Amino acid sequence: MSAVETTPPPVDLGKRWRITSRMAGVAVAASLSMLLSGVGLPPLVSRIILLVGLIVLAAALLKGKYRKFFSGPSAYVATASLLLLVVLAIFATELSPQNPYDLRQLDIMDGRLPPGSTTFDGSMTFHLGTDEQGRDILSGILYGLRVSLSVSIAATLAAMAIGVVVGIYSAWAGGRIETILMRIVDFQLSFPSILVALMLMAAFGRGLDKIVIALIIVQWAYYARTVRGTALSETRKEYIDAARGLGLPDWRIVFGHLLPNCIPPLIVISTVQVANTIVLESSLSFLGVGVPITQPSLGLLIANGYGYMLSGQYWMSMYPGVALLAIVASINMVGDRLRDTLNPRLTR
Amino acid sequence: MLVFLLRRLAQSVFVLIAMMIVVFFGVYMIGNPVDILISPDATPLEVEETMARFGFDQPVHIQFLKFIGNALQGDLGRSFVHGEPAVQLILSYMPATLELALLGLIFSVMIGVPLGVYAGYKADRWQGRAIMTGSIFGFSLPNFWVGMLLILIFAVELRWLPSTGRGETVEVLGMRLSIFSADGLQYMILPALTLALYKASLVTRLARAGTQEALMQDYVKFARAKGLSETRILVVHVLKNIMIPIITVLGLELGSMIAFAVVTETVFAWPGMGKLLIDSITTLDRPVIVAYLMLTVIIFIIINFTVDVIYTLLDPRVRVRGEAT
Amino acid sequence: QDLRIGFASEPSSADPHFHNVGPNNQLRRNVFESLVGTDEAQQLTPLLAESWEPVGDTRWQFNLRDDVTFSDGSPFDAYDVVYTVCRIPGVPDSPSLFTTYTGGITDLEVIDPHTLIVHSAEPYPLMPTEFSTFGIISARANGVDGAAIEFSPEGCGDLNYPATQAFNDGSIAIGTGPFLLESFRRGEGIELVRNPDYWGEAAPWEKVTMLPLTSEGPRVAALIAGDVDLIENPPLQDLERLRADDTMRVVQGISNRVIYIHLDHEQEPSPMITGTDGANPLKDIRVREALTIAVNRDAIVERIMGGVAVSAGELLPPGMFGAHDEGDLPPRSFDAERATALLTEAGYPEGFGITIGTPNDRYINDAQVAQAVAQMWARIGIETEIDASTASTFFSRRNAFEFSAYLAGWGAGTGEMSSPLRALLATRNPDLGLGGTNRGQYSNPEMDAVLVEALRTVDDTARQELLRKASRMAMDDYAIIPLHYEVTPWAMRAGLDYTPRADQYTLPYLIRPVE
Amino acid sequence: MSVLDVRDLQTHFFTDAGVVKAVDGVSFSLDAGEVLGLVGESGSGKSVTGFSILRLVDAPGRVVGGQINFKGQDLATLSNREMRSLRGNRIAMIFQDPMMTLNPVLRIETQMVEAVRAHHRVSHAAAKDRAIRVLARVGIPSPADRLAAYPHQFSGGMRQRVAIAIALLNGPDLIVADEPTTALDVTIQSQILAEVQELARETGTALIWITHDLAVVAGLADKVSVMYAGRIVESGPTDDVLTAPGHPYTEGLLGSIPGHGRRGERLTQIPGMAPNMARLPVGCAFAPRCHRVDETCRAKAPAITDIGPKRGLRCFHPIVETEGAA
Amino acid sequence: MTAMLELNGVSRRFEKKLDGVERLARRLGADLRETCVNAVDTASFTVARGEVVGLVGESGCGKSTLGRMVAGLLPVSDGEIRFEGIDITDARSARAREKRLRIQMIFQDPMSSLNPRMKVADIIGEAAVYHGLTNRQSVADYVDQLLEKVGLDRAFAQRYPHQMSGGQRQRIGIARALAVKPEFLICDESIAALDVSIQAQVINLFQDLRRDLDLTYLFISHDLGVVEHIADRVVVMYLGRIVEVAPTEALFDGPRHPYTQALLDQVPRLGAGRQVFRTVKGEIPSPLNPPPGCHFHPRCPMAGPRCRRDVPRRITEGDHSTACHLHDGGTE
Ligand SMILES: Nc1ncnc2c1ncn2[C@@H]1O[C@H](COP(=O)(O)OP(=O)(O)OP(=O)(O)O)[C@@H](O)[C@H]1O
Ligand SMILES: Nc1ncnc2c1ncn2[C@@H]1O[C@H](COP(=O)(O)OP(=O)(O)OP(=O)(O)O)[C@@H](O)[C@H]1O
Ligand SMILES: [Mg+2]
Ligand SMILES: [Mg+2]
Repeated sequence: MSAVETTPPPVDLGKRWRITSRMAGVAVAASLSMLLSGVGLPPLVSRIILLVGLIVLAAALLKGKYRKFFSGPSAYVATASLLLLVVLAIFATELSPQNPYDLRQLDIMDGRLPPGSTTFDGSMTFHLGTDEQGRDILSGILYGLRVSLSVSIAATLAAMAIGVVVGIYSAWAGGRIETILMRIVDFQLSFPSILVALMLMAAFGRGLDKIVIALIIVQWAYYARTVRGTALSETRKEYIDAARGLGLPDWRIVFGHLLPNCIPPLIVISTVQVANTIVLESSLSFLGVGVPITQPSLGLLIANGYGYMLSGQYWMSMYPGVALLAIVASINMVGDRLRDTLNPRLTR
Repeated sequence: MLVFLLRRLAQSVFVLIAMMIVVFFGVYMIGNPVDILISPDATPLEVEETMARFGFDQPVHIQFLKFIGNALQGDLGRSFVHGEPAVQLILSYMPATLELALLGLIFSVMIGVPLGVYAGYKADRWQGRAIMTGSIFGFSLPNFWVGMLLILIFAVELRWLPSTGRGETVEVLGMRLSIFSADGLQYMILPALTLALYKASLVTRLARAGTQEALMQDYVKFARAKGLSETRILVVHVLKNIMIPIITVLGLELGSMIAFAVVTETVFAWPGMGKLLIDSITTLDRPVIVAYLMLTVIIFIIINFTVDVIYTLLDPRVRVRGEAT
Repeated sequence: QDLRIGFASEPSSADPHFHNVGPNNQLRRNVFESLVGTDEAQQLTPLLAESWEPVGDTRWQFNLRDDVTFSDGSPFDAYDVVYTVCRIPGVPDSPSLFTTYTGGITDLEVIDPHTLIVHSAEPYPLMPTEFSTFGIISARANGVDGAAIEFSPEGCGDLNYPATQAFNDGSIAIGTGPFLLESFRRGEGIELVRNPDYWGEAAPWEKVTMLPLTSEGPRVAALIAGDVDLIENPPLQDLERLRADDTMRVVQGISNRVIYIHLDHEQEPSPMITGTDGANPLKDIRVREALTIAVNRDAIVERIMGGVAVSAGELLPPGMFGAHDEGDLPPRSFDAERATALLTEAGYPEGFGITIGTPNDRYINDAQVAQAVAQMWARIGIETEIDASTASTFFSRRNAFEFSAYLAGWGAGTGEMSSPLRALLATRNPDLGLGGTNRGQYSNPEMDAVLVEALRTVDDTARQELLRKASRMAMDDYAIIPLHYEVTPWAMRAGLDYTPRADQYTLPYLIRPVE
Repeated sequence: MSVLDVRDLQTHFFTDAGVVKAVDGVSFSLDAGEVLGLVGESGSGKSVTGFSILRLVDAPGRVVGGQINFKGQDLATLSNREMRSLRGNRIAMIFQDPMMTLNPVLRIETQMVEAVRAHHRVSHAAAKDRAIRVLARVGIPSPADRLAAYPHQFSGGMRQRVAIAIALLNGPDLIVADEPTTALDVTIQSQILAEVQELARETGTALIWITHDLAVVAGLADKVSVMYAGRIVESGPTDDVLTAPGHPYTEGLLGSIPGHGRRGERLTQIPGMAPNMARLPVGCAFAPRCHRVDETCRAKAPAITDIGPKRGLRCFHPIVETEGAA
Repeated sequence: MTAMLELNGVSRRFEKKLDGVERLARRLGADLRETCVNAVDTASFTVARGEVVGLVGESGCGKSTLGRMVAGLLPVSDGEIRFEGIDITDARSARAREKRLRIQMIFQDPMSSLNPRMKVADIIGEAAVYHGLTNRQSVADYVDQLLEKVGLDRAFAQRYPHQMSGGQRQRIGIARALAVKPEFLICDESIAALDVSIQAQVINLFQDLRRDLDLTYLFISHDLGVVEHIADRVVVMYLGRIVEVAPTEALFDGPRHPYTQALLDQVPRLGAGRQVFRTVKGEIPSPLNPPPGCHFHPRCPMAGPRCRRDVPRRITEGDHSTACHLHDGGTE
């Protein structure tokens, strides 16, 4: 036996951990969908559940590998800033001085104020200035973070789900079905995501739900291909043969044996993909086909303020830009650490 | 090789046909071009006449059949806006985009590979970590933002480089290119850098991963056991091995670079296909949109093909198998 | 002396008759002159025609200059006009023909080479205006003997016409204008050189390069960086900085374009209106008045438009033909309290929900303006959403009547009130060419009658009165919500000057060097 | 004078899970033309010993103690540059997996010529000549043509021959061969073994043959060292050690090899499994699996004792009782 | 002794057919052939109840393919496989499926043959529950018994595969197979990946199980020593064909086929002292285009013209059968 193990060590959970993390997963999914459905804000409680759920999941993922994960200062910085940004996004309602999505709370007379200004009546200070609608940039960033994050997480999860199904199915079924599915995947992949999304958004019109759909469409194929790759190499492993030899039915082998082994490699990919999705969403919003203009995401905030960069009203675009950079970079950094932590090939 | 060619051809035909269908109906869903094209002063009657002139009065499937019929003869229609054959129009814009993407690619390799190899070599040292952190920022920065910042810094504040436009062009092989004139090159630097930044980070990471992986391989150890210098090991043994995946990825990325040129070209007013596409989307110039997408796909196919060939040339394992078949 | 100009949009062709659209028309004025010119305020001025006058009810006589030659040296005469009008309906693949302007011509009668009589079926007061919209090309240069042409609105027989492509590659770009087309490179720029034999005052520039810099930021950056000498439409937010800069000059002038919100007067239930049980509240004049006075135009002008706009009380700014004089029909003043009261009176004390459709890349700060209006409406209790999309999508949806309220703009091409009234508010009637852009389906037969009468009145004074009357009728009915008139700015390096134009054109031969 | 003299070599890996003492006090020496068999089970530190000699231990591993005298020079004192000029020149190494040791994207010619030119200022042509000669010697038919080939065009056995040829290129004084035949089929293995045997005889090159297969050692090596958990537990002339093992581990190992006429019998089995190298017991590392264990063994690690001519043993309770054993 | 398992002319070909594109290319003149590997070529032998049959041969000679066909993991191209008299060639029939469960396989790589994400208890218990050999309530006990049988502590039930050593994993693999109460075990290189000392443990385990559970084995290995130790009869394969079948002692004392002789000759042996290694010339030919006639003839020191021409038949003398022209009328 070689010193380097070839299979990734599984996420090793005690029974209690497993149950907790499953519950956390359900909680996260539920709260996320509530967040996304956009009908009002989910109550504080459920958002707290979401946060706790996320932390539990993360802890479960890293159980026993904290030391390795937190090697070097960048891991601390990235985790801390990610955590901070996520908390800010989740509790945007409570934390932001203004609801930037509520037009009644905006007053164009407060428009384009530099950081530190106060409202007409002095009731509120705009720490990061305002945009031309009188929208508090700080509040805009907090809400925008939430939009950017939830849109990209939702799109990533859904795309991953579709990709997993298609990927596993084609790897398992083989033959013609596989060929056809993979051709479709190739086709989708040969088309740059930004163009597809651009066309889709032009056709659909704006809207949170629409951008999520567009982002799903541009991403699913990527997962499908990755999963198929993993599934193919997993089906070649002898434990699948063993299961067949034991007379287990196909569905049981696929769901009980194959599936659980195909998903973990996706965790790292999907982290990075969330970051990419945020950037893609912001590019789309920047090009004017993203989220609704009254509910700006970070990208839209940047786009709106973009025209003011040269004129010295840098804050409208600069601060959202910094926030975007921070969230994307910290997700990427955490993803990087995750990869290094979970990748068995670098294990020593 | 023949099989490979034929297979590629078959796949390409499939992709093209699928693309035609998807694109036609996709584009068809977006608005009515006449609403944009016609002068606001025009009377409803004139609107109708214009619709008829472009054939919009016919049912979708008839339009589609016509489109397919023409497309099979290589005619993707005339631009509504410019009145020129769409393909010709795009071809006239294409050199600008291609040279930009190419320079971007060169930048990203020039920046990415050395950094990546070095980072891989010093993976556990601060140098390696610093490069990796830098690369994360590299690909976390949105394209449009970078472009604007570069303009602000290099064109407006420092005035080192021109901000937008194309500059002097030289006619080479019937294409007018900037890359061969000093003036033109100046104009290209900022947009190419913007375009290259993301890819450079990607290449850095790929090169680092590849280097790390390669350094763990027995053949590197064996090369060391032969008494080779570290430089030779990195430059010959490691580099040649990692160039294979890098070239593959980069080739594919060249495609997405051409696509992402949409954003960059908008920011830098670079007269390439991407800008033409955005303009065509705003004016709903359907034939141009369709032709753009079709041509992009063809470029993709050509790029993929070239990548495969290069891959074959680089990787003897594939090359020899290719000879055998 | 060279001049480099950064343009906000790019002409699609150098063919003067290919596409009736602003950028193309702007370019063609440099190379292909029309019979009649327009000045900064869109008043008609002599150009290739020295003078014109109505001859009876349905005829106009144009007296042409006799000292004009085309750039290939051939003389200009009335046959060239006939040839040009003949070519216009048949330009292949044109997305938008100039027949809009020539459609009313029933016959062209050449009295002598420099006298032309234009016939129409009905009284046609706008005929001279129509002759300011298209450029004249040479018959001779295209190998056609002008005198032999038999004019007919249906077609002039088998004549040789230049191909659009021939204009683009410069081979047949032969006009009478102050500039010659040197090169036309899509995306990269257009080069013009001075016409050495121009009949009028020679252009002040040896060579002009027109660069398409369609995004705002880069455009202004290019000016600041010194890459161009003048730009059109500098972004409003940069004006302050440019003004403060000694090396820059900014000029601005009111344009003929009004930004308005059109309301759905027809559909029931109206799309995207909520909280009214299917009723269309916009049919109620009290609601329309409430919506109109709930908007604080001055705030929008000051905050969103950076002061570079003028609050609007009707559809054409004061001073233009058919518009009221300053102060006669002022913008409705902002009165949120009264607006709330009106809503209650109309039976909507709780307000209702509405969505404003708006393009986000068509007019200056279009989506921002819509948002500001939404804010203001929200304050009187009307829950307002914004549906912003790119112009192409927006116009198609608007034309499919998908909005109950939408923001758009109208530039009066002819420079008179008939233009917006006819397009936006006249009852839709395709046969008469009325209400083409009346996507709120407003209908007011009394106003229609006044308007139609005005359209047939050749006498200017009478027509102006009729137009004013029609406009006041519509405004009193709160048929549409005018927001503001766009003011067009130009920014240039110090040392240049340009007189702002209502038609928003940037014409290189009018750009002057100053000390 | 011996070619190689390793004294108390210690190579440790400083991992997240703790310090792995992969090699912990290994000593042996080797004369010219001698073949030393280094045997032991997986993870016992054989390869690391080999790499330590060439100073090629990967991070996080480090040689932390002991001396490696190569022809009178302590390798630890050499600069990196000097060490490099020894590698592949005076000391060569062959690896286990012939699929992995040759760079897949470089021609055999490149890989051989660079090995010559790294150490000798000769022309490409001269280097190539030498390569052809050496390839012929390891039994590669028509070597001149094969030089242009890539590794994957060779079979496993052929590749291993190429690797051996590369090791022989500069006529080294010492070759460290790390399980070079383990991945090969029986018939191919015996071809290689025959080749190596002949070469060693002809050239006088000293050879360290690392393997876990006692049978191979029996047929090939002059002397053998048995490793367990980073230490040599027994060493001596091959025949002596294999016929009369002194250490219970050696005895167990021999007993657990099936098939010399003991058909169907139960094999002697060493209970338990190989120890975790990061958490070795205090005393004798083999104590937990040893049937002769007592308190002493658990308390304290035994030292190497000489138990006869050239025979060393690291055990408190050797099987063959000898005078002077502790 | 009635045969428990009977193979009659079982073959397995791996064909790579040309697809449409390739056929087109061939028509255009490309040098393309359908490739066909005869991984197993008309193999016939029997295994009696309670017997251990060793299957030896060099890498790529088709041992695993044969084993996998018997285990029902690979369809058979030709021939038939009977188990206790019942034709189980077609794995889909209900009868065959039931019988198949009696045949279990132990794999080579103890890591990849265990699902890394399942706990030992589930790995062992799953199939037993599914087939109703035990139920959810008592499965824990069932697993504990099996663990005990393979010599592991019951605490292992709660572990994951990566928390165990190679030998322990291999025991789990064995326990998993035993869970469905098999009568016939196919061990495909089941000990090759283990250390010598652990190998011995597992070999002993196999023998204990054979005795306790009355198991029959097909024991695939390339290690002659192991086969000699454990098997009653040995089947020798070369390049897809069976070249010799004989009782172990007979085979090791008097190998008849030149290949078997060479093989036995070349195995390094303990106790033989310093050996001078002798070699068979040449390499193992590619199974893609095997030599005509007797596959071994290019490497055979005794090959004659006939060997190049004719495929040798298997000639049985007593319980020793050989496929070699030397034993069938000479090589001329
Ligand atoms: N890079 C490394 N990091 C951490 N530990 C290592 C590393 N390389 C080797 N080791 C440890 O050093 C010990 C000795 O390893 P070595 O490779 O020398 O064993 P070996 O005897 O050659 O085994 P095999 O027969 O499997 O090749 C092992 O326990 C291994 O875990
Ligand atoms: N799925 C497959 N497709 C094509 N060829 C195959 C396939 N499986 C096996 N073969 C070929 O069949 C032959 C026999 O393979 P098999 O795995 O049975 O050999 P083996 O004797 O078990 O070898 P080893 O000792 O290496 O395990 C080989 O040449 C192999 O290349
Ligand atoms: Mg080793
Ligand atoms: Mg096998």
